[in-house]
Amino acid sequence: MSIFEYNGSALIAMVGKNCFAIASDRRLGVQLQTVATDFQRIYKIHDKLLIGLSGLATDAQTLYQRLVFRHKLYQLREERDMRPETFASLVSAILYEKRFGPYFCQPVIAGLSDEDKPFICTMDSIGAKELAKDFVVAGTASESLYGACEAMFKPDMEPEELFETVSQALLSSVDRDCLSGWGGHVYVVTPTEVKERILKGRMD
Amino acid sequence: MSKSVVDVPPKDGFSFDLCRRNAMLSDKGVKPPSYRKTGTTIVGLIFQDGVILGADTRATEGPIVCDKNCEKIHYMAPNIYCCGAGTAADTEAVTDMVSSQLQLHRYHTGRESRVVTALTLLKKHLFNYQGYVSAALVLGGVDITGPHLHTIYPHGSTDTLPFATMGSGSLAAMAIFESKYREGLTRNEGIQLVAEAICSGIFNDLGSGSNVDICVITKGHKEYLRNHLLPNPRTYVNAKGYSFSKKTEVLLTKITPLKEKVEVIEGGDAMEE
Amino acid sequence: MFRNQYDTEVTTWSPAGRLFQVEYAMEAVKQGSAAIGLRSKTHVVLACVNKANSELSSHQKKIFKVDDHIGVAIAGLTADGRVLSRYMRSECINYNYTYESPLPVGRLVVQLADKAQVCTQRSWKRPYGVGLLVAGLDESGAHLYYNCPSGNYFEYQAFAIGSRSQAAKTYLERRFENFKDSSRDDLVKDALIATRETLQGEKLRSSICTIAVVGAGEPFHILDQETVQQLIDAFEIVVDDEGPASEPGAAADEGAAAEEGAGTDTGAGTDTGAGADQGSGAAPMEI
Amino acid sequence: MEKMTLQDSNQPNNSPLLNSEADSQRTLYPYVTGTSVIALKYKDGILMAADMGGSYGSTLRYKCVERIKPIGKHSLLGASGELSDFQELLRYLDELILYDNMWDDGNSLGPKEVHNYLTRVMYNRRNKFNPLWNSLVLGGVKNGHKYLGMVSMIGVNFEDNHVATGFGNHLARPILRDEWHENLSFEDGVKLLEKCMRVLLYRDRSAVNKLQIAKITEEGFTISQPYSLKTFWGFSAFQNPTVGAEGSW
Amino acid sequence: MDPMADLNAPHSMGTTIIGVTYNGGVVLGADSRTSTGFYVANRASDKITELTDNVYVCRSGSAADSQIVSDYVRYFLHQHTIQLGQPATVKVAANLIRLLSYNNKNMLQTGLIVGGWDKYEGGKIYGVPLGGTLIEQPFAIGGSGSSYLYGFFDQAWKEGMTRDEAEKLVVKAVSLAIARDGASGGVVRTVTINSEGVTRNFYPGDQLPIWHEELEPHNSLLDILNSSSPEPMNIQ
Amino acid sequence: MTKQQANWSPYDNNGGSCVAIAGADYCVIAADTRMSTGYSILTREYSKICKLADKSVMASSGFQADVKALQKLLAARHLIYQHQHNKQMSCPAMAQLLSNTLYYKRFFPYYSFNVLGGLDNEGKGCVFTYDAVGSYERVGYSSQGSGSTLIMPFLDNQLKSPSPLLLPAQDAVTPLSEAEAVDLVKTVFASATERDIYTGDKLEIVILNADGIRREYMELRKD
Repeated sequence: MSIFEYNGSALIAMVGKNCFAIASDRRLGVQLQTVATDFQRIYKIHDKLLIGLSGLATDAQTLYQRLVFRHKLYQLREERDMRPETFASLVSAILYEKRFGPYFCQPVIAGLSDEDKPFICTMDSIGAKELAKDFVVAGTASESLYGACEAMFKPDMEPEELFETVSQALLSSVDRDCLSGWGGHVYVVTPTEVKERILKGRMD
Repeated sequence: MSKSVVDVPPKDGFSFDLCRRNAMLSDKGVKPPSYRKTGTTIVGLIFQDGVILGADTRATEGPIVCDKNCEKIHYMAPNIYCCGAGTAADTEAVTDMVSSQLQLHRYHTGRESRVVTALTLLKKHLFNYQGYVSAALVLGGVDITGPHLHTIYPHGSTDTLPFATMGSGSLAAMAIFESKYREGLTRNEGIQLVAEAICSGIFNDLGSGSNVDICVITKGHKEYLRNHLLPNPRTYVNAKGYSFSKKTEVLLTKITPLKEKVEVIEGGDAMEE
Repeated sequence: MFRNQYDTEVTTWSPAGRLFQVEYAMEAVKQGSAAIGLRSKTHVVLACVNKANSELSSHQKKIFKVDDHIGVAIAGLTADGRVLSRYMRSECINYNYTYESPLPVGRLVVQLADKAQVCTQRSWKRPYGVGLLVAGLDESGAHLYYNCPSGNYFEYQAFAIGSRSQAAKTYLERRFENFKDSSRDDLVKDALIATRETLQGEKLRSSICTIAVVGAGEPFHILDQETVQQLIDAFEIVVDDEGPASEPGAAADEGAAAEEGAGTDTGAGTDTGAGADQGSGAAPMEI
Repeated sequence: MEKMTLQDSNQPNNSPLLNSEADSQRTLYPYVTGTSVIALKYKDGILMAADMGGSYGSTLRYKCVERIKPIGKHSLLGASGELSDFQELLRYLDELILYDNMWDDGNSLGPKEVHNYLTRVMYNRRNKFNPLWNSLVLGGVKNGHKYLGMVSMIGVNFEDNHVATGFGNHLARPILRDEWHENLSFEDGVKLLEKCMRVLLYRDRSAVNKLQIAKITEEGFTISQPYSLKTFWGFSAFQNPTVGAEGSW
Repeated sequence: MDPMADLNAPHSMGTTIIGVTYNGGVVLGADSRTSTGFYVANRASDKITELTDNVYVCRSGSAADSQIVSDYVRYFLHQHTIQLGQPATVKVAANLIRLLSYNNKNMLQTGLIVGGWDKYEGGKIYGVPLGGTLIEQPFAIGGSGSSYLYGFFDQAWKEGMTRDEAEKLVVKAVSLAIARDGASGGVVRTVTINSEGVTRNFYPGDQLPIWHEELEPHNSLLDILNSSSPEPMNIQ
Repeated sequence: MTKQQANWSPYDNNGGSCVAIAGADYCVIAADTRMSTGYSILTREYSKICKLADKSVMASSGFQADVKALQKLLAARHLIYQHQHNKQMSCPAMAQLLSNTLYYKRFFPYYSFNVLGGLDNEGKGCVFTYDAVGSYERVGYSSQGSGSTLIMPFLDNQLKSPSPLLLPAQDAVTPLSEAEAVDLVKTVFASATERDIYTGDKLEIVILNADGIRREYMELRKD
């Protein structure tokens, strides 16, 4: 077993027209046993920047705390929010610092930059950034998510269509992954609002 | 809580505080994670006025392509670029690190960086980590002493060659170089040959794929041809697109308008005034 | 045939150098209803007469597909024939498994003959009581072989075995020279006529005969009854019309056939000889 | 319920079944080995090239080993890997061909049949955990059909317009995929093979500069005399690599 | 069987390196093949490295280790030269190499041959094999190819050769090793050091002597076919 | 002398993906034609699809030598069946035979991942999906091989079949028309090829319906 499979997770971020969506499943497991069914994997850094952390939940939470801390320091010093690109570099640096003893955690970062351009990014557990223009995925269901997104993604989707696509991709993928599931948690962020929705999915 | 845990940016080097825990986990039979690799074909050659570097754009994680269009030709200095193969994070970090050192060095000396300097910095770092930082690099650039092309292996050994290849597609690319390279290529011939070698890696090595990136460096000038060739378009897109037969069921919706936030800030400003 | 003191053991020789048990086995072939085979360069046709044991029973199957390129028609003990054809099938399957190509007909025939021969040399065994006409196609062309219980095998241009096969043989001997270049349909027609010869006046109907064809581009298959009946109907009319007129010509053919018989049949000169011998009633064991 | 996926068979040695190395007869690792064989279809038939080296570890111990052999009238066999196993295989094939000829009935085993036979032999030996340590290339022409196939040590087999074993798969096939076409003349075919062999000579540590090229057509096969290829070392950067940057390598 | 299996192996120089003294100096020789596993990563590498103007070193073993050792030694020697105001002696160079090799013997996989000329002792060759033993020798051979050469050197080496003889001996020896050792190959490089300075020589792979079972190279089989009898290929 | 080559494994993974979709009166079976080992391509034109009987077609990925042996064994068994029964084996019968054949090698399995598609006795499409040791199930659609995890979710999404636990039992066949099914297959393969390095080169589609058998090809990415 890989340590990434200990808790199970599925994360996805997708770009639409001037908006983006980020979604995760809600299961927290200890291997095949389900422990929680409303687990939060997506965290808010600031209003237009969200980060999803897949992998070992304990590392994810620790990492999140460190990131929040660093972001707050930045806010104090700079009196502004971090740009998503900057934040991605920060996450990458923090992860690479532990190159030989990594956090077992693969982040997905999604945000709107100053000009309301969507930005999504994922990296592996040691901080190799992957900047994509369409979608990024992570977690135990990542292969399924890749397949689903490749088939479903269309460029320049409106928020509602984007929501539907992300939700369908997420739900059909976690159904083929026994370590993630129990519905989904979707954030759609447009320049004007954040829409957070909880999806109903299979409960097994 | 010790102060080093909630840290300010680290001074330098790696942090090893999770190593013991992770070692314990792997003793218990938990497999260590695999990292994102750039399976990769990277090449470089020297032509009559300088150096041409080339790379494919696929990044893989095991058998899965995780990035179809990544950048593998890294900036080192205005006159020096470096292609990286191996663990993506390592190539990224090591080139970033050295390029900032070179920048500082340029500020310090006010002179153009030399390729050997970059080479020495890179090999020193890699040798220090005895191959554990797994970056295989092709370093090319033009400096005061002329064009230079080097390969650097993860263990820190280096070679100087007129044409070089690295990565999992290095054999496929080398086959092209060995049968077609000659001295004194013109710029166009050079680009053509590099593209051919990269394509050979793309089409014959499963670890390499997607597009061809090329970087041409000549005396006092460089040209980064991002996605010089796009030989692998998607072969089929459904004309109609797919609809979803069943809509997703939403249990709960929460909407946070962002306008308010802006107002709050404005309010704050007002108060200050 | 008569009973004597030398015919109780298959391994006992008679002073005249004969193995009576084996000859008896070949008698069994003659008891069986007739089977006929004839070939052109590209096709082989097998035909047989179906004879039911009783009014109440159906007839036994006498033509077996061995592989896409090989089939057999049997006369004699059908049970033995069945066993042997199963053996041939498995040989073909095995060969195909190893080489992904069809087993050459000649080789299968030799293997089959070797198998039959073993039974003529073991005191505890009984020779197979069945004669097989093996029709097949391989890279050297179309082939028709006759395997008999003694372990002998012969290649033929055309041949008939079983009861009242003499009449068919006479017909075939008269016509065989044309076969080499005849078309598939003519070959089938000749097979039907030859079959009719063995019926001795009984009317040829699809219900009492089976026809099978193998040839270039045509895997071995048994023609269904309807097709056969149509063919019969077609040529019965023609023959009725032409019958008397063609008779003299046919007689002339016969003469020519008798003269050239031994010489012309390419690659099977001796075989024709043997066929002739058998026709004259001698034991075909001399070869 | 759990489905068998066998995805972890990369580590088959965990199973006691697969770990019985006590039996001493089998080739556990190769001793005297030959390196790549390359072959391609050309206009009239098949061309095959192999060098004549027999390596013993990293020693180039033998330089006169013929690794291309005719099999029957229609086929050529090239082998890389353990040479003793190749010789054993040739013995099987000799017997097979002799037996085939003995029928004298106008039928003969063509390249396809021999290739299939080899596949069965290799696969059966791997099933017994006693592999023949070879990669084989089989080419031939029969009845106007050109045939070119490959079998690996564990029985993986396929046909293609050009094949290469060992290092050839990495170094020669990229060139072949680029430059091969249906209507190669004999001259172009030989030149293409030589181009590949030269690259192998530069880049494969166990290659030896002494090779043979064999051809087989409808008319029969010919195997060339052993010969050597000219190599090029004249790049000025080869003469003095560190010029202009002393201290680099 | 997969030749790619160890492409990620540390990149090492299965090598042939030779150092020989003659009556006025020393000749160093080496092949030019660097391999990773069975792949030749560099077919024209330079394994004879300058330490100072009058001292060179031949490297074998792990490429990274030997490079780092010679880098450090060159650096030390440069300092040493500046401090002393005169060229370092061969002995000093050899000793520095010994020092590094010995003190890091568990980390380093490299065997080196130091050769050079100084005004005190003339031409000298020192061998520093794995582990860091320092041995002064009239001639030294090293690398994987050296096992094919012991007998040859026992037979062919003689005291007090001329420069030409020494150079010929080195080229012959390296080419012999190239012929038999799969880990050695490519070109032969020699460096001659004596009181007059340093001469580098380059013998390309296609101009080396032809040994047992080797043949005169041709451009193509087609040339042979065209030049010889009308019979196209000798039919067997 | 290096001993590293001694690590001999009786298995290899030659990659590739297979998909089968059953419809009311058709069945679509598809696979790519790439055969690879490790990071190198052995050939770009190797058909993974094998016609076992008139109305059953198997697509297999995994270890090619095992797949080939399995195909040959089934072909031989089917010949014997034909000799004995004088008819073609039906697809469900072939499915059971395949399962038995795989389970027979339970402790030295065929490293092959199969989908069997065909038409059943009523002319309805049927798909059977297997694991390497013979556990099998009749489904409406399935995918196997290196890209199966990428393909399956989208098939689920588009073709979701009724739960097998429902009573009365419902047909697993998909509601799509034949042309739509072929189109879907092309889409999923184009998608899988984008992300799975072992899938690519060419897509071979076999369509079985009342009229017989038809083949189609489509180019895929070659990198």
